[in-house]
Parts: sequence; C-alpha cells; structure tokens
Amino acid sequence: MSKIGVFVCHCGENISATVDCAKVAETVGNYDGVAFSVDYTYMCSDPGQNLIKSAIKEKGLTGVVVASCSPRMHEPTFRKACAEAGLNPFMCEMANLREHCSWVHDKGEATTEKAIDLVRILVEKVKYNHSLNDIKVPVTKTALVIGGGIAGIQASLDIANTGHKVILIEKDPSIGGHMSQLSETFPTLDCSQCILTPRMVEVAQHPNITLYTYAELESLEGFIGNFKAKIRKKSKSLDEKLCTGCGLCTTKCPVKKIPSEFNEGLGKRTAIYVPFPQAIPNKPVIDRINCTYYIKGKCKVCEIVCPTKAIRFDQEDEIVEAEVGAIVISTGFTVKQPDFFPEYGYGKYPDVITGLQFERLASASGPTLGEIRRPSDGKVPEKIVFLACAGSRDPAKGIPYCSKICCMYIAKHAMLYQHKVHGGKSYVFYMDIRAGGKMYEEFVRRAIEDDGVNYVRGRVSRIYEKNGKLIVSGADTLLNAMPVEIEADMVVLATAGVANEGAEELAQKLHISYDPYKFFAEAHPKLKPVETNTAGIFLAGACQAPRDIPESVAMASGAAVKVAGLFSQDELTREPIIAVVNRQAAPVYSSCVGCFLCVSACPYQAIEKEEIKNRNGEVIKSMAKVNPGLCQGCGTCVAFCRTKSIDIQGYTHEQMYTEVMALLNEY
Amino acid sequence: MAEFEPKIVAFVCNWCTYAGADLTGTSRIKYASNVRIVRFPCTGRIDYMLLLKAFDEGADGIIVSGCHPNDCHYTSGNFHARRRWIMFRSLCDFTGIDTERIKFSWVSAAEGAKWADIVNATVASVRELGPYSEYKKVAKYPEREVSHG
Amino acid sequence: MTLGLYPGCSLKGSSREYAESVITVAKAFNINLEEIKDWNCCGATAAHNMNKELSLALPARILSLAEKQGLKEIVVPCAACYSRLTMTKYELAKDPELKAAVTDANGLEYTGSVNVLNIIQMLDKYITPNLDGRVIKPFDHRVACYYGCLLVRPHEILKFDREEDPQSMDVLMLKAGATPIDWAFKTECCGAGLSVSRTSSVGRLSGKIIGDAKDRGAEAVIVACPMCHSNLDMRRDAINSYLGEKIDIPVLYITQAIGLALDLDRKALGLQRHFVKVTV
Amino acid sequence: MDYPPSVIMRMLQTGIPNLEDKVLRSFSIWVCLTCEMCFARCPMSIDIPKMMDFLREKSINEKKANPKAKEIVAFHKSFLDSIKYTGRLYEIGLFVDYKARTLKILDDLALAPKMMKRGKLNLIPEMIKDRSGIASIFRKSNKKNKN
Amino acid sequence: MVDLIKRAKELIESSAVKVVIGYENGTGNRTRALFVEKTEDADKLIFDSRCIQNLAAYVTKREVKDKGKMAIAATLPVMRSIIQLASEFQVNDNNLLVLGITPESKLIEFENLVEVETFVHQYQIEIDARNKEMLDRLDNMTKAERWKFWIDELAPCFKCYACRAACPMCYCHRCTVDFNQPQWIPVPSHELGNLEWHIMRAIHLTGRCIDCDACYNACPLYIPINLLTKKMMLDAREHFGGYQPALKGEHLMSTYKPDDKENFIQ
Repeated sequence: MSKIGVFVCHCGENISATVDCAKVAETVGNYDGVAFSVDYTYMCSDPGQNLIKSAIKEKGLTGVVVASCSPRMHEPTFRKACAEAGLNPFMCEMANLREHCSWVHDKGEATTEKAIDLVRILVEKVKYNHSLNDIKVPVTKTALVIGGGIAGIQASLDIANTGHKVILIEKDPSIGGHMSQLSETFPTLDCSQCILTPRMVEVAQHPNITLYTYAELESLEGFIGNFKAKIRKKSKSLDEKLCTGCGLCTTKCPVKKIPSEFNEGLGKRTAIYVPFPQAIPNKPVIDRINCTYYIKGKCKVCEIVCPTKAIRFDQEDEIVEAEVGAIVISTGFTVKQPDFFPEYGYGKYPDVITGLQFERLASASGPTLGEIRRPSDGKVPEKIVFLACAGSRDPAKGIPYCSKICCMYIAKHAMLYQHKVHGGKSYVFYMDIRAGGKMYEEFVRRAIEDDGVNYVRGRVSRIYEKNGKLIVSGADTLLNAMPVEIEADMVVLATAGVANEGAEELAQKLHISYDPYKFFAEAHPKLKPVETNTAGIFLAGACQAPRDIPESVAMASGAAVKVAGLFSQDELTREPIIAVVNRQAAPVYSSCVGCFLCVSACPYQAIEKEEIKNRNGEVIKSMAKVNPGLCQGCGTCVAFCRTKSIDIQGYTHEQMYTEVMALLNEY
Repeated sequence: MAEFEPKIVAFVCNWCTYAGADLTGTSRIKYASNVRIVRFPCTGRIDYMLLLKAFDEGADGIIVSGCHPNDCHYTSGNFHARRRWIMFRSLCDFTGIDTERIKFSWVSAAEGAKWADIVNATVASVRELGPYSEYKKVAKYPEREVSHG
Repeated sequence: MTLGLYPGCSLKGSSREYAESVITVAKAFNINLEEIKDWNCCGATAAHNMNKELSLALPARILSLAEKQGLKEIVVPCAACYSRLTMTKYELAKDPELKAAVTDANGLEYTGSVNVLNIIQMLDKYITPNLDGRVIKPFDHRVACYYGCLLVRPHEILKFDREEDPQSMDVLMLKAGATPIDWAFKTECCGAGLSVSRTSSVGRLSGKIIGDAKDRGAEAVIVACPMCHSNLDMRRDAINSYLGEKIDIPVLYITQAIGLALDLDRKALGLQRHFVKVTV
Repeated sequence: MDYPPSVIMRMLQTGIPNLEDKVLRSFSIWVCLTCEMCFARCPMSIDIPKMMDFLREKSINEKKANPKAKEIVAFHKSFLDSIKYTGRLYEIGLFVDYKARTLKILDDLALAPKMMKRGKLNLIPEMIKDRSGIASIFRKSNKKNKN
Repeated sequence: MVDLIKRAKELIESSAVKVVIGYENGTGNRTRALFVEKTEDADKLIFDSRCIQNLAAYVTKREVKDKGKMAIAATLPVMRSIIQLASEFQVNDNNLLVLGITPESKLIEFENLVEVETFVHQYQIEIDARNKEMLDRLDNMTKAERWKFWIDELAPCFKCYACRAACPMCYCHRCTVDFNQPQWIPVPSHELGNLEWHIMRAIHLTGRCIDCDACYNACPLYIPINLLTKKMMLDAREHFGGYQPALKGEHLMSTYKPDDKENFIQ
C-alpha cells in the first residue's frame, strides 16, 4: 500500500485567496494511500521543504504530491528536496493549483472542488510512479556561437578562455555586428572601433575559436551535449589561404556604385569588397548579385590584378558538419527603415535618416569621414531634429514595446552634432527620457545643459519638405500642447529595434520558441533570461529583445558561464523521461511483434532493431529497442504502438489511464 | 435544476499549451473552471483510447491542444498527432460519436489569452449541447470503485 | 449601364456646378445616374455634432431607400456625405442594437447591402479604363490635388488610397494630361462646417492650403468635395485677407478637369458658376 | 482653443468631476472639426473625434455649451431645423434662421447676391415627400436627449 | 488446379519448402485451409470461386512458421496481405515462396516478393458497389442515426474475435483488447465494449487493411464490420492520397506531411 504525502501550498495568498487549502488537504487526506496531508503557506521556502523532508523520514513516505505552482517552475526544487530526504526524486509530482486554478477562477466551491480534483489526479498518478535514475550522456565540449556581433564575440572569448573549443559563425563578411557601425558609444563617448577591434583580433587569433564568416546555420539535429550542426559556408569566390588582404582588387573593381550595407546605404562599395577597414577577416568577398562576371560572364578584373591569384569564380558553397555540445545565439537585431512611417513621407525625403545612418555619418570611417553632412546635397545641416519613439511605443503601428537604447543614442547623436557643427541647433522630440543605466541620466543632462540640445516634450505629427527645408510640425505638451514648427535641414528618426529578417526561420531550425515580434523567447523572463526552452541552447544580446552594449556583453558572459557549466562535467545527466520497450522472459522476449512501424514515428531516430539469436546464430526474434541517449521522451511512438509494448517513464500507460480515471470519478 | 456544468478534460502538451495555460494564470485572465488539464510531454503522446476512456467516465467535452505546426519542441510530435486526429475524428464521426464535443487546437506558450478563449468557447458550446447522455447511457455499468491501491 | 446617385444638398444648391459636371462626364461615357427617389439630407457635421442617433438614422434612411429602389451601387460625389454614409454602414454593421434602434426610428428595412463609392472610386471603376483614347485637349497645367480630410480618413474604416500621401487623384489627373505637383497640404482640413459660423478659422486653414499650392507653382487646385470647394473658392477673399495677397488660382472639381480634358462644353460643366474665374 | 485635445484627454482621464465639467463648458470641443487627423496619428489609436461628438452632445444636453460657441451651436441648430421641416437643406432658410438666432445680420450679406447671380441659391426649398418620416426620425432620436 | 498440385509435390519432394498452404474441400460444400507437408496430401489441393479465405493469416502463426520455409497459393488479396506483412518484417524471401493465382486463375510463381509487389501494384484496391452504396447511405445519415445504426449493428457481437483470427494483419500475440493492466477495452460484450473494440480494430488496421473482407466472412453474425475499415481506406485516400501495400513504402499512420490539410484545428 503506497504511503503518499500531500503538501498543499498557500503560496502566500496567491492560492489561498480563492482556494480553501485546508479543505483540500483535509479531503485528500482521507484518500486511500495518502498517509500524510498538510497545507502550509510557502512550500518552496526552506521551512516548507524541510516539512517535506521530515515527513518523508518520519512517515516513510513512498510518494509526494506538492500542490502549489506550475511544475515548470518548482519541479526541480521539490524533486531535489525529496532526493535529499532519501526518496527517489521521480516519486514526487506537482499539482498546478496556482496558474491553472487559483489565479484563473474566482473564490468559490467550484474552485476548491477543481483544486481537489487536480490533487487527486496526481495522487493517483504517483501510485504508479517508479523510481528512476538520471541517464548519463556524453558531452561534446565544443560550443557553437551563431552571430558575430559584440555579444557573440564576448561569448566566444569567454567560452574559449575556459579552455573549450568554440565555432563562431557570422552571416556577414566580417564580425563586429552593429557595434562596428557605431561612431562613439554612450555613456563615455569612447570610440566604438577602438574598444571593439582589439576584441575582434583576439577572436581571430584565439587558438580555441574557429571563425566562419559569410556562413549561416543550415540545419541542426541532436540534443543537449550531442548536437550535429550543418554550417553553410557561402562561397566568397576567394581562396582565403592565398589572399593576403592587400585590397588591390577592391580598388580596381569597375563596379563601384553598390550601396554599402555597412554604411546603411549612404556610402558606395565595389562588387568585390571588404565591408570596413578594420574587418576581421580582412579579406574581400565577391557580391555575386552585382558582380558583372556573374551577370554577363565578362570582366574578371579582380582575377587579373590579384598578385596571389586567389580569386575562385566557380567556388561552391561548402557545408561544414560540426559536433557541438551547446549553442549560443547572438544574432542581434535590426532597425526599422523610414518607409515604415507614412507621416514622415513614406521614406521619400533623403534627409530623413535612421539613427544607424547618422552613426555612419558621425563615424570617422564613414562615407563623410566623420563630418555631419546631408545625404541629399552634402551640406552641413544648420538645424537638425531628432525624433525619439519613431515606431516604438506605437501599438497603432504594431510595435508597442520600448526599444530601450534610442533615448541614449539620441542624446549621444545630439552631443556629437553640437561638437562637430559649431553654431548648429539641435532639437529632440521625446515623450519620456529613459536613461536608467549607470551614468546614463548624467549623460543626457550633459547633452541638455552643456551642449544646449533643445529637448521638446511632444510627438512630431508630420514632416514635409518645402523649398529645401524639412518642416517638422509637432507640439510641446509642456506648453499646453502649443504647436511647434521647425524648419530643419536634417531629421534623424530613432526607429524601433526589431528582430532580424530570418529570425523566424532560424528559430524553427533550432526548435526554440519566439515571441509575436520574432525575438527569441527566453525560458523564464526573470529567472532564466539567457536560457531557452530547449536545453543546451542559450541566448545573448539583442536577439532576445532590444538591448544596449553593456547588457549584451553581460548577457553574453552569462550565456558563456552556462555553457562552461555544461562542459564542466564529462557526462551530462539527463532526465530519465525516455521510452522503453518492454522485455519478458523467453520464448516471448517482448510483447513487441517487430513491425518497426514506430521507427518512422521517432523524430530522433532513437529506435533500433534488436535481434535475439539462438546458440547457432539464427535470429529467433527481432524487436524494437530504444537508444536512451537519443530518445528525448516525446512519446510519439508510445501512442502509436498497436500492442502498447513501448512505454515512456514518467508518462506510462497506467499513469495516464489512472489520471483520466481519477479526474472524472469523485470518491 | 442548477445550470448544467459540463465536465471537460483537456489533454495538452507540456511545452506549449501547458505553458500557455501558465501564462493565462500569470496574466490573471479568468476563465470557466470546468476544465481539468492532463499534462503530456507532447501531443504525439496523446493516445486516442484516452479520449474514449474520458467519455466512458462521463466527460461531456474534451480539449486536445498542443504546439503550432513547426513549433513543436520535438520537431514532429504535433504533425503525427494531426494525422492521427484527422483519421480518428472521421472514424468517430462515422460511428456517430459527437465530434463537436472534441475541440482540437494549437495554443503556443505566448498565447495565454487564446487558451482562456478556447476553454470558454468549449465550455459554452458543450453546455449548449448538454450532457453527453448517449455515451453515458452505453457506459452504464455502475459507478466503479476506482481505488487501485 | 445605370448607377445609383446620391447628390446631397450642396450639389442641389451652393455647388450645382459639381452636379452638372458629374452628370455631363457620366453622360459622355453613357453612364446613366439614377437619383435615389425622395432622398433626404445626410445630416453632415451638424447631425453628428449634436445627436449620435440622428446622425446615423438620416444616412440609414438614404441607404434603405436605395435598397428599396433596387440599387446595388451608388456614387456619392460629396466627400462629407460619402463619409457619413460609409461610417453609418460601418457602425450599424458593428452594433446590432444600434441598427435595431435606427431601423425603428426610420421605419424602413435596412440591410446595408448597397455599395457606396466616392467620386474617385467611381471614376477609377467606370471611366479611367477607357479614358486614354478620349483625352482630346490634355489638361496640361501644374495642378495641386486636394483630397481634404474625409476622403481618406479614418483609414481603417474607409480603406481608400493611402492615408498620408494619397495618389489616386494625382494618377487620374496624370491620365488627363495634367502634371500633379507634390505638395504638403493634400489631406489638411479646409475648415469645413465652420464656413459660416467662424469664417476666420476657414480663412486661416484654407489660406495655408491655397498659400502652399501657390508657393509650389500650382495653376489650379483640384478637389473632390463641395465643402472644400466652397471654402477654397467662395471664401477666397477671407483667404486673401489672411495671406495678405490676392491669389487667383482657380479651384476645379476633378470631374470638371476631366470634362475639360474630354473637350466637353464648358457651360455644361458649370465652369461659369465659380467665384474665382476659371482661367484654365 | 482653450484646451488642446491632449489636455482634454488628460482632464477626462483623471475622472475628477469638476475637470469633466470644465471640459463640457470648454470652447475647444466646439472648434474641433472632426477632421480625423489626430485619430490617424495617435499611437494609442484613441478615437478623439468620436469623443468630441459625445462631449458636444452631452454639453448641449446639460446646457453647458460655452457662450463663445454661440454662433457654432446656432448654425448647427438652424441646419437641423431646415432638415426637420424640408427633409433637405434649404440654404436661405438656414441663413435666415441662423441670423435670427445670432443677430449677425450683416455677416455674409454681400455673398447672397453673388451666389444668386451664379445660380447657387434656390429660392423655393426642395421638399421631400415623406416629411412625416423625417419628423418621426427627429422625434424618436430626440427622445433620449432634449435638443 | 492440376499444375498447382504438381508444383506442390515438386516443392515438398525437393524439400524446397516445408509446407504448402492451399485450399481443400471442407464439410458442407465449403472449403478450408490445407497444409501440405507430405506429397500425397497435395492431391487434395483445389482452387475455385469458393476459395475466398485469406490464407496469409497463417504465415505469421508460430505453428506454421516454425515448420520452416512455406509456400502459399495466393490470390490477389492474399498477395496484397503478404506484401503488407513483408513491409512489417513478418515474412521475407527466405521464409515464404508465393505461388500466385491471378484473377484469371492462372498460376504464376514469383521468384521473390519484389515481383509479387510489382504484380500487386498493377491493380488498384476497389470497394465494390454494394459496400459503396452502404457507405454513402451512412454518410447521408445524421450523427444520431449513425450512432443508433452502429450501436444496433454491433449489439449482437459476443466478442468471439473470429474477425481477429481471420485477419492476416492481426498477428500480435498479445492483442491490446486482452490488456487488463489497465483495462483499455471493457471485457463484457455490451454496447460500449463492442463499440470500443471495433473502433480499436479499425484504428489498428488504418493504413494496413487491404479490404479482403476476411473479417466480414468470418463473422458468424454477418455484422458489417468491414465498413469501418473501408471507411478508413476512403478517408486515407481523401486526406492523404490513399495507400498501396509496398515493401519499402512509408506507413500511412507513422509518417506525416507538413502540409496535411484539416479544417477543425483552431
């Protein structure tokens, strides 16, 4: 007869506000098999867990049901407590009274009735629980970092410095990400290239890091500790070993009019190009869409001038297979383009630019070598207007969230403008200034007080062009919404930070979930910000939500330590929730009849054929066998098998059957 | 007689709909309390016989819900489930079992509100259909004493 | 081919020329415009400023009469009436109780099956397809196409053209041989209902519109709404006093401009009724 | 415009009765032309024009219309009277009734002959047949609020 | 079938096969299965229009299988069953030799199962007119009528499991209906027990049944249980393009297409 302990939690008053916990504990106490039933205010607290431990020891409990919050939250906590008290952790189950009952129903008889049902289901299930032990799985101690921005660079360096191998893949021809496009960085105004390039060089020279640029993830199989990644190294039309990076080809290439992605379309680049001077690796790539050779089959100037004959026109994409144990995603974000804003002219006015484009204007390696000049006629703008919240905090346009970094980089832009254009006047239209980081608020005050930037509290309603000037019409809500009209020479929109173009496809390749805005979803917003719901895959930087450099770096180091933690043990212990094909004595050996139709049902190819041979080697019987290393415990084969000979530990046929029975039969 | 309160069983997958129901809880969205959730690792694990057992034991409605296609944590659990549901549902329809009482849906971990809507809609539609008396009539063996001990 | 017509009060009174030009152009493309029998005023701004139910009942009555007359589709040249009729269809479709209250007030059956077109939608649907061959005297002037506020907004409900920088009239005028200019007051309000009760505001608002058109060298302003026309044309002296200079850019209806391009008779288009002489 | 739209929204948002009263007595709710520009550009999609309609109706019903808006209210009332009696707008009737209410005899007087010359002013009103239908509309929709 | 007898004798004498499975005259002008192990038994082999029993049911039974290599006189339905069994690894070339009897009742011997498969794929599985008409009648009924139809039709069933014995696809040595830990299908043959048993049978045959009507012929009460499997076959054809037994084919129910169509999942 099983002796089950039931522990009903008040969760402060999150549960007891609408569920009569005492009644639940008391009713369940009389069920067969329940030896101990009590309710307590905070089961997850230390006294709560000690209550469980002491009950197990004193009452000799064979099973525990904790009726509190979602098992997704505290199942590990209570299972660890049971283990410490000597009870096998898998004899402990949780009934979700908080998220599924007390928080979603009003106080009343029906709610307590439902709570009792939920506990009864789990009590009946526990009677069929078996004690299980963790599965040991080998760990490949190599990490894969997707995305070579500052987050990816930091994560790669941190992991590599713990002595493990790292494979860093970057979609663009060079690592550096958006940070390499910035001029100076807030709040200290130190030049972004100066603090970034040493790190990029360190990545290139680090013995533990293998760097694949102009490469994307093709596919991913396997599971934590045993991922198999296929990486597509897009053809650079160049033999990287021979190329010395002299840059002769990039100067001689006749096609010079392609808008440079690195300069956000302001500068021009050649067909064979190095994105920016400090690029790592400092080797060119041929843009096959615009290169005349690939369009008309003629030209080949680069091949002719190349001193080391490194050009390979017919170089194919290469698929590299890599066995990795953990993955850090740091693919970053992008900014909305002006054509998204009807009020500001549907992107018609060339002098209405995005924050990133202003960065390129202000950057010494930019198209204007650091001078602030208008894209339309190259004149230095006398009056410049910055618009905060251009697209962000705008539910009408489908982006309700705040992009977090714009207030800061607007203050920086205004400051840079005032420093570079003496006598220039700059305005900032804002709703609220969000400068919450260390030395952030002081930075914005400096822009206002020392550099004389006019902050106008209000939203710009419309921008239109009139005889060469951009008329910015808005209102100043601190002056009783007095209309404000500024004849500006240039307007900078701090557009919303949004997810990258291919973010959704990448998430589906990696089987991780993503939010409605295509940013990747963290396992828990507060307690597991760097993990995803898929074990072994971690997040770093702005791919999870718009984020500034300090936070991206901190998050990258966080993800790195998670990977290091994973690699610190030789074997990975995995939850024993896996499928098992039953075995019986000879001559039947198993109820499985060896039809092997389940093999095609298994997404992880975890089911193999096992043959029983007699003494002279003849196959008497062939049956299915599950490889514990590969099986992830999805149970698709279990529900498929006709003879029900395969079962999944933790969700066995008997357990699910009794759950349904207990659910519908009050005692 | 008091208004008919249907008994609804919900078979949900742990990674998406169960998490979605958690989100409904954390966002404090109220919904009908007729539903009891049974957690499965994946919709692929939901066995059609459990649906029949649920009707046997007096359930008036069933919700079966899991991850959206392409979102399954195990890649293809929901695809296999969908194919089984298509065939099982047409067999039930063919034998006269009331498939209006079985609501199939995809609810992701971010769709807390959708879960509340699905529950409320199912409870309302089953309440309108009334108790599943035909099935209860054929399952008329006495209230079994269920303790397996 | 017949098409329902809801003229509205101003097309019978202070903007007769608009009605004349619509009918003349329609006749030129042998479209017979059948007026809704016993139509009533849509209530314009006065109704919805003062009494919500009245502002829905009056347009609902018009739509019921059109349904009774068997009309599937009606053209409503006046942008204000078009806005009132479309908003009423939207509100009544959304709120069954309101619909019941309005049907009871009208005492007429209302299903909301009539398709309501504004003048540009009618032109695009029935006239533009076979306009190319018919342009004899291209209207080659620099024109500023003025849409006013009720033709494109509220955009989620009307779903007509683009919200900020509409192009449908510009495209039409291009086909008629004109050169539409890019200007900044396409959808700013002209002062509408305050024309009589607060003419100073009209002077200011319409003044800005005409001022911008002049600065950009427009030789004519093209409108698609009698209320905008009366403010920009009849109130020209208020505009001149606001701008401090006399501006004689004529204001034409889109149908008049197209009529001229088709070389139709100027009197039939009612060009002689304008306050600002039509020099084009 | 004594209170701009954003200030009116804030006053209503607070729910303080005397602020609501100030809004009903304000002049700006009468100057609003419901041109829908604010609704088109509001990031929170607040339907300000519809609220202005509501506020005007409430202001009239509670007899709190701002005296400065006398002409505007008078114009709307005269406009509706003309519809009530003829089913359509009779411009001359509108002008006469408006002048009677506001005693602004001289305004736009010079306009009448110019309009006459251009045939824009009908002397005899166009009556619709089913005037009783229109009357019942006005009666029923005034049931709830006295005009 | 003289050449069948001759061939059977040769096979037994040369002990190329240990047993030849065919038909023989049974009692009351009916036929029954014959297991020829000695050359003289071969004379009893017959073949005519009365031989409709699906002999493939025997190739998976230990009593026959353990004798050694088998040969089987296989009409078209039997051949389809054999291909399906082969795809489920129950039979293979070294434990079964197929003596094919074509619909024109001509004897062809197949070298291996691949040849049998190509032969079988020449014919499409067709549901005969009478059953088609019955299925259409059922489809036009309302849900309540169908429920009543099946409860009444299945009521006489006393769970003799003859249908399970006759079906070549039911070769599992522990059938789930015999499960009692937990009791999936109610044991008594009351309305519920019968309904759930026949639903389980139909689900387990989805994508495997080759419509040979052995279950219907075996049922002592002539309950139209084959309508269930025919309905599943038509559904499979409608939703997923149908299936043909194939050695290397994808099994219908354990594979999926990402764009399977349905209109009931919200």
